[in-house]
Amino acid sequence: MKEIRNPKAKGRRKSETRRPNHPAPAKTSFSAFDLRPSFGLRISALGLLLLCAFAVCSFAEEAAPAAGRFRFPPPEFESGYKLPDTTTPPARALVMQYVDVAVFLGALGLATWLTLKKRSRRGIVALSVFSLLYFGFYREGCICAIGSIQNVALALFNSGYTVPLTALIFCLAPIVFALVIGRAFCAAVCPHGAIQDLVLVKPVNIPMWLEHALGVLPFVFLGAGLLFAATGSAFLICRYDPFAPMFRMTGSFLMLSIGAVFLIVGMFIGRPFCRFFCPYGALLRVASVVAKWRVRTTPDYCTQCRLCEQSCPFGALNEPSIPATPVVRSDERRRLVRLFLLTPLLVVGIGGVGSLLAGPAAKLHSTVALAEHWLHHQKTPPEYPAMDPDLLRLKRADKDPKQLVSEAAAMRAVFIRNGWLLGGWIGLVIGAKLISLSLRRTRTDYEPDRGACVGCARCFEFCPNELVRRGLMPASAPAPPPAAKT
Amino acid sequence: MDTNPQPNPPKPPVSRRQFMRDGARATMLVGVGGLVGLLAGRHASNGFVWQIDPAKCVRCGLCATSCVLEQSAVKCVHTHAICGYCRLCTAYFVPEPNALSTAAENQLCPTGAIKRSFIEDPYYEYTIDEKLCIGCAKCVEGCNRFGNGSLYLQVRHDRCLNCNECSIAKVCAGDAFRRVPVDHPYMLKSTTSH
Amino acid sequence: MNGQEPERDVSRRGFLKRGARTAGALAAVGAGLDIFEQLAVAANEKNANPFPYDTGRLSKTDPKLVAYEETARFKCPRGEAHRIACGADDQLLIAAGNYISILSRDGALQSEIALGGPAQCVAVAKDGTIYAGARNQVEVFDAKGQRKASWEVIEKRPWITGLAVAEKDVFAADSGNRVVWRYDRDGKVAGRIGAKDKERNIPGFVVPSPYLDVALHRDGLIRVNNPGSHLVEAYTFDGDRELAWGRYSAAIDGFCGCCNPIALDVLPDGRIVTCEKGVPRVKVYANDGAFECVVAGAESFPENVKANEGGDPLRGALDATVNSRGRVCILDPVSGTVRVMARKAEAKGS
Amino acid sequence: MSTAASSHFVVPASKADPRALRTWRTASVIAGAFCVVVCGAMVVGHFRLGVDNPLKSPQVKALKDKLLAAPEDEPLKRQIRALDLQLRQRYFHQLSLNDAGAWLALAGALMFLLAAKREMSLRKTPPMPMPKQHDAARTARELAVARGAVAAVGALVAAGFAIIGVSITTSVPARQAEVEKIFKAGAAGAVPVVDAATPAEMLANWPSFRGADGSGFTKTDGPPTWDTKTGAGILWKSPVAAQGFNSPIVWRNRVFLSGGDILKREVLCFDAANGKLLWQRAIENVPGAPAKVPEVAEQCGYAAPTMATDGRRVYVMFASGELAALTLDGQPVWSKHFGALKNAYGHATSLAVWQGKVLVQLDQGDSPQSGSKMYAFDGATGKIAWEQRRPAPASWASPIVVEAAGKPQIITISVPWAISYAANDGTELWRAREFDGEITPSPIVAGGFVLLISPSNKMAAVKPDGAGDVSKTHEKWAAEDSIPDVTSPVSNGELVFIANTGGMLTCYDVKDGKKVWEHDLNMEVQSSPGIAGNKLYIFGTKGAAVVLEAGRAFKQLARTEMDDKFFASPAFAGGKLFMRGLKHLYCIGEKGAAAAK
Repeated sequence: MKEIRNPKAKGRRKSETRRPNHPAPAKTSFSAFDLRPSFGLRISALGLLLLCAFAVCSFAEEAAPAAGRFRFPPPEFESGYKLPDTTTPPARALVMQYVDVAVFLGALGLATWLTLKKRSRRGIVALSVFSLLYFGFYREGCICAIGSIQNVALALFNSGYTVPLTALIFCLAPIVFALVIGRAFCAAVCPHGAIQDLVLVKPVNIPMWLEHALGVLPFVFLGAGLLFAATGSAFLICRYDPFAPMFRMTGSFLMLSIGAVFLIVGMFIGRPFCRFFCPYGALLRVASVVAKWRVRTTPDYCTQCRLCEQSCPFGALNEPSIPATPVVRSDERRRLVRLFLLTPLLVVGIGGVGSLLAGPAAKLHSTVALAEHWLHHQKTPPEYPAMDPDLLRLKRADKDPKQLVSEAAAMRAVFIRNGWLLGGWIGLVIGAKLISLSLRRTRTDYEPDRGACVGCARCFEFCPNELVRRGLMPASAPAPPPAAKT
Repeated sequence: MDTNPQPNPPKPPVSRRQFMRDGARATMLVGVGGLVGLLAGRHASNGFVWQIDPAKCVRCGLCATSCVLEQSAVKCVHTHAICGYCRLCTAYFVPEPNALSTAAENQLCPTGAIKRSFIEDPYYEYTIDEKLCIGCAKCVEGCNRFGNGSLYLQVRHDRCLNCNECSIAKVCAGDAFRRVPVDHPYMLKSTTSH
Repeated sequence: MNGQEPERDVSRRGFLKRGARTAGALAAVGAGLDIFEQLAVAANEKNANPFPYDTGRLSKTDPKLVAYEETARFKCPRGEAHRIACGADDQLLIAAGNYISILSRDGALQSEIALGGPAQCVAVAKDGTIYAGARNQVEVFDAKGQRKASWEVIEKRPWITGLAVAEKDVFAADSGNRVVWRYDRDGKVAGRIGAKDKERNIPGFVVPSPYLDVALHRDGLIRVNNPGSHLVEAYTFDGDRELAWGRYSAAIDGFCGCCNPIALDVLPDGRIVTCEKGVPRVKVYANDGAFECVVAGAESFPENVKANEGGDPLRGALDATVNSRGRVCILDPVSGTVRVMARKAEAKGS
Repeated sequence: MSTAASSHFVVPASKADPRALRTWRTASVIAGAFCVVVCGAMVVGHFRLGVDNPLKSPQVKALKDKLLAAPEDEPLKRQIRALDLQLRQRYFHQLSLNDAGAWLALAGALMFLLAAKREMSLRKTPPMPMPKQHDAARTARELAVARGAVAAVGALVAAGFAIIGVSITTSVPARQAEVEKIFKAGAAGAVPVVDAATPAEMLANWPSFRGADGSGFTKTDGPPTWDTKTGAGILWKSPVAAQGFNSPIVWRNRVFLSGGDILKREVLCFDAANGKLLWQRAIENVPGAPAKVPEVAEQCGYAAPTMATDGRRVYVMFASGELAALTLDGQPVWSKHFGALKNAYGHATSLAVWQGKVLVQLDQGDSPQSGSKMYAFDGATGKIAWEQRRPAPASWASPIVVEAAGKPQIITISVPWAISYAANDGTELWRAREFDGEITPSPIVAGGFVLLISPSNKMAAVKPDGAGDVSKTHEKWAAEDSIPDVTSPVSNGELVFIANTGGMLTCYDVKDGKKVWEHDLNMEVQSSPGIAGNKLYIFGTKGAAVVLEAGRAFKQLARTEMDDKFFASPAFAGGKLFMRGLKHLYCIGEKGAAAAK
């Protein structure tokens, strides 16, 4: 099966120089190990040829300088040998991007309908499986709405970058939906949410304080991700996406293991990534707080049976509020005023600490990293021949070090500003969280939290009134709501 | 539901909270609208894919190890039109070959992905078996150092996942990766370009 | 029913504990392994090229073999230099960019002749006539730089890369057509030397890249490099192949890489100076091809070793010319310099 | 499940079929174990490949090195071949294992999930929650703990930032000033090679408006006299088809000038020896050019700025906003467009060059805040080498580049500041405030002073060795008589001559600004005078040409009326004088002198 690279094995001996070799037997034996079957993508020879010619022509047009430099021609062959063309397997067709967008918008609409109108958990599960297969395993988690916010941020701050249409729509459509009807995207369109929702086997409640404390992290991640993207340094959100490597079924060991840990934890704790890390979830959470329509567990009145509260694996069901005594109320008011006063201090304070981060954070930017590298090696001139990536990089820096360093310095100044922004943002989030934990809300029913509810439709199946509506339970069965007695 | 003994409580007039919510929603919608307006000029209906500019590639070898794919999406390609068809191909043979034969000790490619076949005296053709190529650029270095540079690296789009952030581009020593339009996804060398 | 409850409870708890333990263990193992891997990688190959093309051995020359040393170095006035030639009074003529730059023997720019296209090579006759090779023609200028004539090559893919002038003849090495053209001084083609011809026992030039060069030897023959065959060949003016020597070897006495030597010139005593690319080195061979000494090894051209960053390997190859005092003037287009090399003893004397 | 929750619920016992339950549980355990085994195998494989990659095998390398030492060793070769085969097989085998492993793990995980979910659903019985005991105090306590936790996370994040920020430092400076310091310290890398003529060559030619240093002065003696009628002394004259007020520049044997109107803007090159038009090249297809050519006021026209050359390329600018570089043979190198320029009379400031950089003083608008800039473009590429904002409205004087106070300076005048920039990087060296009106006379350097003219008002001599605002400290003298409003002064280093529009020629001593003499020439002068050796040349708008001795007493050497109108300034090169009239380009000199050259 495998051929030893040995000339003698083929009976070829000396005087290679005089006597032509027989064409070496094709060494295709390893094709048995070919990893990514090409799926028979070769269309037709003609198509490929045309494409080749087209690519060559167009690049010749673009790359050839005005002077018209010609390359040295190959020898003329007497044997009638024809030069083979360079194959160019095409990239994914442009049309497919519109298909993606259409499927995406369709799935969003369907998810909306399923949560708000049809109120079907079964439908949501089916759509989740579809989204997981399409956006997850087929599209390999890229492009996803979560990452697309970085493309938009980069386009906003870098006029040289054009944001692909797909990224723009993937980024904005779920936000618009969230503003109108809540997190339909999280419910069943996002492959990241879908995979976590589907692996949930045995939900465990986590204490409220932990839920709220960890709930700060997505906002930190969001702020950091956007600022690094806007400066063109790195797409952190993509780099530390735990599920994309799983969808691709290959990737760095670290990210694959982190993804596995998320899934294993997700068997017990509902959607750990969505709730405690996802930056896009943070954005949608804010948007859905002000949504026009919302998911309601009961289609009618609340029997206060608490079945829904128990059914929600994400701790997203709020219980009715307890009327407070005047003493308590005035205490709460005072606390609220204090927190309102504290928030600007938090913004400035954490902002200041954030600006300290500018130095290390700037290192993620390629220009700064190169300048740093150059400054570090300033005393030692590059060795020749430069072979190592580091030395080759240094050679690139050596072309115009002054410009490089001054660009890097400018970038570092940007990062100082960004450090303030990031810290300020975190301060703001902490302040807002504290305030929201001190606000008194008047609620008479058990109802899903506007921000936290991802619309998974689990609670519907538990609500007695919903069962009545669907005719699964006799109408007389649910008792009128028991008076809440203290 | 008609049998519900308790009538629904009458809807309260728009509360302060509701008003704030409507206001915030309107603001955010306007914000999103503004964002669309701002980016309308900056979006590209055309998609983009990653590609290596062969003029900037410095053959640092990181393409082979930095791709998210286990076997890199970057492969060596060959523009035969600028190949010298050398008998002693420095992309095929190690710098100091023992003999000009196809024996393992003479071959440069770690995976044996280059095929050498005789055409006519004194010319030999070299082709890349992409299934075996790992994109290590050893041959590219050999060809550029001594020869015409007809071998060079390209991102192969039948393999590339087109990640939002290319992990090779992040480490590329020559800063050679760039986004190119989907309908011109390759930067091939040709007889007229350089 | 009642009896089952504790068992169920235990199993559930057991399940949770198992799960949590597995997750924790996996996470720990994963993180540990990753750190271990990174450490291992960091220790073994500190950001090294994982697949280096190793020519380290070739980039060092045995200092005992180096018989020349640098006596002067000056800047080449223009970029994209190709060939250098030596004129009367040891003037240096450099074909670079679209120009022939004429430098005095100490490197001061004296004048420049503009060509229509990129200048590939240059040669000077004893009477001062300057012959400049553009890609598909030989342009003739008088000593003052006035254009006298332009000889177009009629064959279909000309690429003139080397020129030599004899008393009555001009030889133009045409890499594109793999021949050396013999012109008379009026531009009439008088011969086509070196084309593959079985009857005359001429194997033909193998020219993978445009570096065919020609030089006039005092024995009355021309010397032409045959880079793809790693040979230096001698032809009569009539095109008879008289002599060929050279062999492939990465070692110092041979010609390295796919196609070397790429340039040659003749010392006053008849020995031959050759230039190589890839491992940039300039060496001297006896008339019969015996290796004599090194003029400059790879370590003298640090920038040239990995030069082709612009993606065009057809730039940057060395060329050398010999002046009347036997000094070898090496043109390194990558660093844009001309180095004047003298034999070590002479250099000390001067 | 937390104990708190279970205390609220009464969970009835499971009614599931124990056999089905057991089946699913077994299935899930098996599937889970399978997953763990597969993943474990993949992890092991991954690390084997990562740490001990067969393609990077040190054994093969060692063996190959051995072969280099012993090239004839056949067993060694066989050994290499066998090892090579084995390693490649191992590599590809591992890859295919990983691929298969991923699918197996996926399938196993799927099985496990289905079984585990099924097991759970079989166990699940409808919960029967009890009505919740509302406990306001407990809720308040929980909220308080939550607030504490959020605050703690905030504190942790801030602490993390602080630790990272303090412990990881970067050597990249945060301010441009520090960048300067790094590069001033001399630790910087190689000085970039300048592809440009040497200063000596520049001085020998006439590369820009009023010569290399913008002084209008050359040491080589000029032609003594010429006769318009007989043509004696006029070596050649060539018609200039293109209109423009710019002055000719000279490089070796070529004379360049530009001209243009709204239809076409072009560069003309003449043979300095015989006046033959060598080439003529229109500046077209300029990137960034507006769709319509910007209109320019007639006062200055399209081609008032004089060209410049660094001996490698010629540079041209037009009032309509184009800046272009051509080779000396007229091949376009690069071009760019500044857009329509805000200038009431039309942009007229000439270009300057220094070490391969083109210097463009682009003053425009009505106020000092209207976006005026000083640019230096890399001559070879057209890339901006540096740029500086200028607090200046539109002006018409040209910048000069001189070596003064030990460093190359670019000296510019506008309202209200005269500003000097370091030629290498554009940092401001000093500025002086005293200028008002429509600044048109350009500065010159003479006798260690920069002579700066405020039109029709005063001429000030400023020492160019200050820093910051030097208005009060470095002005040594000022003269106020017969100050021109258009033409620039000229000096031989000892005396400075100014000619105002009315034709009053005044001579001052450079040392102290004392008036030496004055004389009314009876002609309208808009062309700046020039000095070659000891001769002073003045050309009038009506065609008068006067040659004087550049000395302490007025002495007219020649005067001739030419059939032309002169607005440009004379250029001197190789003992010849080149003068552009509205109709012709003249070369004036002695035939013998030219031949001797």
